[in-house]
Amino acid sequence: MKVLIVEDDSVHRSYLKEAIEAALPECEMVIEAAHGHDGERLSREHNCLHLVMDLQMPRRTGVEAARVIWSERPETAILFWSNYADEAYVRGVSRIVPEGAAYGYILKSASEDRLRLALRSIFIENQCVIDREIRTV
Amino acid sequence: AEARAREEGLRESAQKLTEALERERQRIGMDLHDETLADLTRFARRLERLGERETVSGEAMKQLAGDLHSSIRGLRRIIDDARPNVLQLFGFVEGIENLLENSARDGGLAIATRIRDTTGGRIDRLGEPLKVALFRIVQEAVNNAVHHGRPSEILVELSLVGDRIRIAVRDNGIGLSVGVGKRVSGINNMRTRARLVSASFRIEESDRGGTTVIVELPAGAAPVASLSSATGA
Amino acid sequence: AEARAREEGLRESAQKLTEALERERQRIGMDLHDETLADLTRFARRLERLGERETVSGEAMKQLAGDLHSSIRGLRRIIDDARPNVLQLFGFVEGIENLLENSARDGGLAIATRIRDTTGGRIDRLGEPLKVALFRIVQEAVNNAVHHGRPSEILVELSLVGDRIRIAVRDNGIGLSVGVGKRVSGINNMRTRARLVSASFRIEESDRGGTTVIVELPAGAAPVASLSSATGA
Ligand SMILES: Nc1ncnc2c1ncn2[C@@H]1O[C@H](COP(=O)(O)OP(=O)(O)OP(=O)(O)O)[C@@H](O)[C@H]1O
Ligand SMILES: Nc1ncnc2c1ncn2[C@@H]1O[C@H](COP(=O)(O)OP(=O)(O)OP(=O)(O)O)[C@@H](O)[C@H]1O
Ligand SMILES: [K+]
Ligand SMILES: [Mg+2]
Ligand SMILES: [Mg+2]
Ligand SMILES: [Mg+2]
Repeated sequence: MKVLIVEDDSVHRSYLKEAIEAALPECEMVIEAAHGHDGERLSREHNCLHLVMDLQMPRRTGVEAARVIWSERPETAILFWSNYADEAYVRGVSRIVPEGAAYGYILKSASEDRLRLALRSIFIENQCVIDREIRTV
Repeated sequence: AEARAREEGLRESAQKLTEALERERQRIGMDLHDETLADLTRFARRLERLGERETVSGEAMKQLAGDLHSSIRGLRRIIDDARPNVLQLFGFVEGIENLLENSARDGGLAIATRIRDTTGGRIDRLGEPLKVALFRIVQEAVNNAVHHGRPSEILVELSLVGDRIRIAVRDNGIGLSVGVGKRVSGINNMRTRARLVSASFRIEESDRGGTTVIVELPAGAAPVASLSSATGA
Repeated sequence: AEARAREEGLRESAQKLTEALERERQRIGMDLHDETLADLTRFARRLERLGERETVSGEAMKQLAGDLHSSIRGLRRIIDDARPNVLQLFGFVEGIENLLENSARDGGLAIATRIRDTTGGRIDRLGEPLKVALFRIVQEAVNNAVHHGRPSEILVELSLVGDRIRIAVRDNGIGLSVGVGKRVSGINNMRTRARLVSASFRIEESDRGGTTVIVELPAGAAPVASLSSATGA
């Protein structure tokens, strides 16, 4: 398995990399991109079907990048990793998910345990996961 | 002479609007100061005090992390307020939905909210500054409905009427007649915002009761150029 | 027809100004998101990691407190930017002094700054919104001097000329002629702000080199009513 991290903050990137290596021993390769454009390109080049995607990034947002990636490879599983806790973000994301694709939404403030659990659920069990801290109406 | 009066009217109302925008910006500063900064300084003081001990228990650290998370939630709310982020990430309808949920929730009462879009996403093809201006108008209309109207329902309708986009915010509350006249700055600012983007603006009591705000503009409205790409004098 | 054109010009420039204000507000949201919120989430994570240990040393706590202080400093800067706090607490001259210190420091270069007030504090007797509008104009003029002028000195002069207050921001830098024409949004927005409060605005290259911005308004200018006390329709 290959996992692609798309996140502009390098501290967050290295934290994610560690978490992925710890949670997913079946992962042979972690690829990193610092913005949406590189994310699109690298997912294409590596034919990578497992992504962790930041929402807010300069140049190209995670939403724009996800739209493109899903239009090219609808089977891609994407775990959104975000600072925004409103339900509206999850709903916005759920509207661009192609039929059958696994997606998840987890807050950057989630504990390591929850992050690892989310990574396994979406990438190994192919299940959608939503952070329980998300504000619902 | 009439044209002069119109120009003077525009000058005054634009000035009022910029004052209101200035005040909103300052309110963000105030919230940050009174909430986030106050939280963080207290927090730093606690850390310093703990730093005087030889050792601190892991339990105490967990407690600290928990408290910090609640400041983080407060800060998120302030950030959401400063920028219409859902609008920008996902689109106009999503932004309005989010606004409706947040306002209805803050109002405390049970208000059903709905949005109906029959424009085929036309508004998302307008320029960003124009979209934001329209969003701010809807925001004030919804706030007014929640704060003054006591409605059981708020409906936002986006539709095409001929070659124009119509945005209507309808509530089924007590209607305008009761209170209007004392304060009108919110209404005046909606009207000014509309005028500045060359849209029409109307607020009226509907015949079945309740209040309706209607904004209309050409569906093909040229995207308002953003300043950062403005050129020439 | 001429009056119509003037009205249209005013509409357009007021729209540009509100766009710029909207963008400033959003920039605050962005800074908070990218700096403060990012800092705090990282910080919370460190606390959680430490929470997994039995005990943590007091030294580590001191380190944490130190790091938090640097986020707090960043947040203070964002807050200061959102509200001209010194202006409101102490007065116009103090607000400008503070602005000059901060901008000259941010510019990195050694720029001497001075303010000279021969109005006897007249500006502090103007209404708050008018004072803030004048402050924002000076702020942009000073920022331009620092960013574009490469001056060794910036001087802000507040004086009375007949029955008018004159505010002049002078730098002894490279002068306007070199760069102006490509981007002018900052200058246009200063001009619009002045127009909205019925002040005159001029920007010129001085004969001894450098750039001068001059704003004039009646010394007895009625305090611009604040919206919160506006009455009637
Ligand atoms: N949807 C509504 N239902 C009932 N009354 C309304 C509604 N919208 C406006 N009003 C009345 O019109 C008045 C003026 O509204 P406006 O938005 O101008 O001022 P405000 O909301 O009172 O204050 P602010 O300046 O904070 O907006 C309100 O005080 C209220 O009495
Ligand atoms: N004090 C000054 N000294 C030298 N050049 C100046 C000065 N003020 C303005 N300029 C020139 O005029 C141009 C326009 O200024 P203006 O404030 O409108 O735009 P800006 O500062 O480049 O961008 P912004 O929109 O961020 O303000 C500047 O780019 C610069 O070339
Ligand atoms: K984010
Ligand atoms: Mg980011
Ligand atoms: Mg109102
Ligand atoms: Mg400038």
